[in-house]
Amino acid sequence: MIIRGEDIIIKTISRVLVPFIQLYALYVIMHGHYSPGGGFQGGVILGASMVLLFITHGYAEVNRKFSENIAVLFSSIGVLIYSGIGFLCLLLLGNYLDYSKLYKILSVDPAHARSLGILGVEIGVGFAVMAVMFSIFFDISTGGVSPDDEEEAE
Amino acid sequence: MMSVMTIVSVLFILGGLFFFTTATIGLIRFPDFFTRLHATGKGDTLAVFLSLLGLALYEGFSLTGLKIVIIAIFMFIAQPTATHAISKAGLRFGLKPWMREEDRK
Amino acid sequence: MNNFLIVITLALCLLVFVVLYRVVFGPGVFNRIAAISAIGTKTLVILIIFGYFYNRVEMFIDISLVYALLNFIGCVAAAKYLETEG
Amino acid sequence: MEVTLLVQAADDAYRILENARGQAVELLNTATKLTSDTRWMEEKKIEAVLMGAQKKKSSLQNFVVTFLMLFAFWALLSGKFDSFHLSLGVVCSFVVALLGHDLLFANVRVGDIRVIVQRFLAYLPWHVYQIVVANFHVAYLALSPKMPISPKIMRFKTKLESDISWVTLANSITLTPGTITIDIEEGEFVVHALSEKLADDLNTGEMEDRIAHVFMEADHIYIQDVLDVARIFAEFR
Repeated sequence: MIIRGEDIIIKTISRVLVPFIQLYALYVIMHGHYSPGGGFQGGVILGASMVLLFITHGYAEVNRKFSENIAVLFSSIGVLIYSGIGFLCLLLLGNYLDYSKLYKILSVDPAHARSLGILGVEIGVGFAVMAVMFSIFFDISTGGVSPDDEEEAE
Repeated sequence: MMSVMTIVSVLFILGGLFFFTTATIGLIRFPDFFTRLHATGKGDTLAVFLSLLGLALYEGFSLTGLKIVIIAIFMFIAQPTATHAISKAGLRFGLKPWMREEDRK
Repeated sequence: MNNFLIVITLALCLLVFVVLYRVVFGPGVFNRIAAISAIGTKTLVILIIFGYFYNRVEMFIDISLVYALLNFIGCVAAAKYLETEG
Repeated sequence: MEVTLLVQAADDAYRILENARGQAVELLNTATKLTSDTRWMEEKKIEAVLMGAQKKKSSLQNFVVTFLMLFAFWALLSGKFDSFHLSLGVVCSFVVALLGHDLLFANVRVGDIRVIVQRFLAYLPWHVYQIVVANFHVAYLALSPKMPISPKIMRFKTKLESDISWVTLANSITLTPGTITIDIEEGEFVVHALSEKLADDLNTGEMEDRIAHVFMEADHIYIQDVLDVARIFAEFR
């Protein structure tokens, strides 16, 4: 039902737009090797969609979907994917992030392996950027103390 | 030799440029914040819509043209909402709307 | 057609400079936000026209859509911030 | 003697009539109260039934519909229809739908979605016409040297019910000549109009009626309107 007196217009519009923005961000990440963009830009858009959800629906709604702990976890996972692919290339007797060496374990030709490696790195970068951007916004807007902690302290 | 489609798209883009110009003049000339929002909120919406539609027609009926139409629809939804958001913040902030002298009494 | 698009781009750039007057001298922060939002809408049209110059329209459309998204989100975020602070 | 009897009889008759009228009024009052009570209860019951039904099927259905819409959007964006990119699209739409299936369809109203889409498409031409008129109006005001405006702020209550129709109304007001929606305070639209005449145009409620028609909100028939009790009371008094 309509809650009278709340800013219902911005809320409804952002509610409808956020899933499409998130899908667009994933599109930018996944097609990074054909079109402009890539991990960083897509991560920024994904983070921006989360920020939009935060400023329109408030802390509780976002915390239910994507809490700060998960954001920290995601930023670590993103860096792990990136550096993991890099070290995998080192183990396969190439340089750091020398994707074409990945063909030895992927059973495809080197050019295709390079494309897949770039895709993996971009997914990692996207996750890391999104999570870090979101947690920076989180910290700024809540003053570094999440409302849950305050409730527990009381 | 220009095709009919090109001429139509040129007309659309010129229309978009005209409304961009009037919106800009309105933004400069109008007396206060709320009246300026009238100019940007309405003018820019139709101007962007017309110019993007013209560019999409010039591109032809392909996936790229459809993507341009998606941007146009997005602007169509987002621009009034952004206008509403700023004007609401201005009103809550305490900006007083400009009135004519005779209306103030 | 290319010459026509160049003329349109130049005209839009001129309009951006005119709007820049509001950004620099506009009394109060709200006028500035409204003017910046207006600049964003003009920029996204200019970006797509650039795509025709470089024959890479589909690439510039992606950039332009991102520009539109961030323009909208930035506008709403600034409005919300000023609403709570004021 | 006879006169007093007559007067007494008239008095009695009057008292009896008065009594009867009092009783009748009381009866009718109870009747109206009952009708309003039953109406309230019926509404509650229908609402509960609808809520229950919605909760049961909504979660999965919303998820599926969101997923399909997002996947169509992905196909439009991507433009590459080989199996690798399509499977990427399936994974991405699945993740986004999982996160946001309660966002897209948060407050669904009951109504035939096909009819709503049809009526919305029929509403668009009028709206586009209004937008064009609005833009020429702004162009005229911006270019005219004297700038004939006398802005005022007006408030009005709306009869619309669902939030999507409120949003449509607010955005339509912003795009039509000379008016922008500034705020919604306690169910009241606060509208900034450029002149008195434009505000009056809005007050006629034509746009509201059209939007109510689009979102099927004009189709309600309340019991109160059919059973017009007030007129019967007026007859009695």
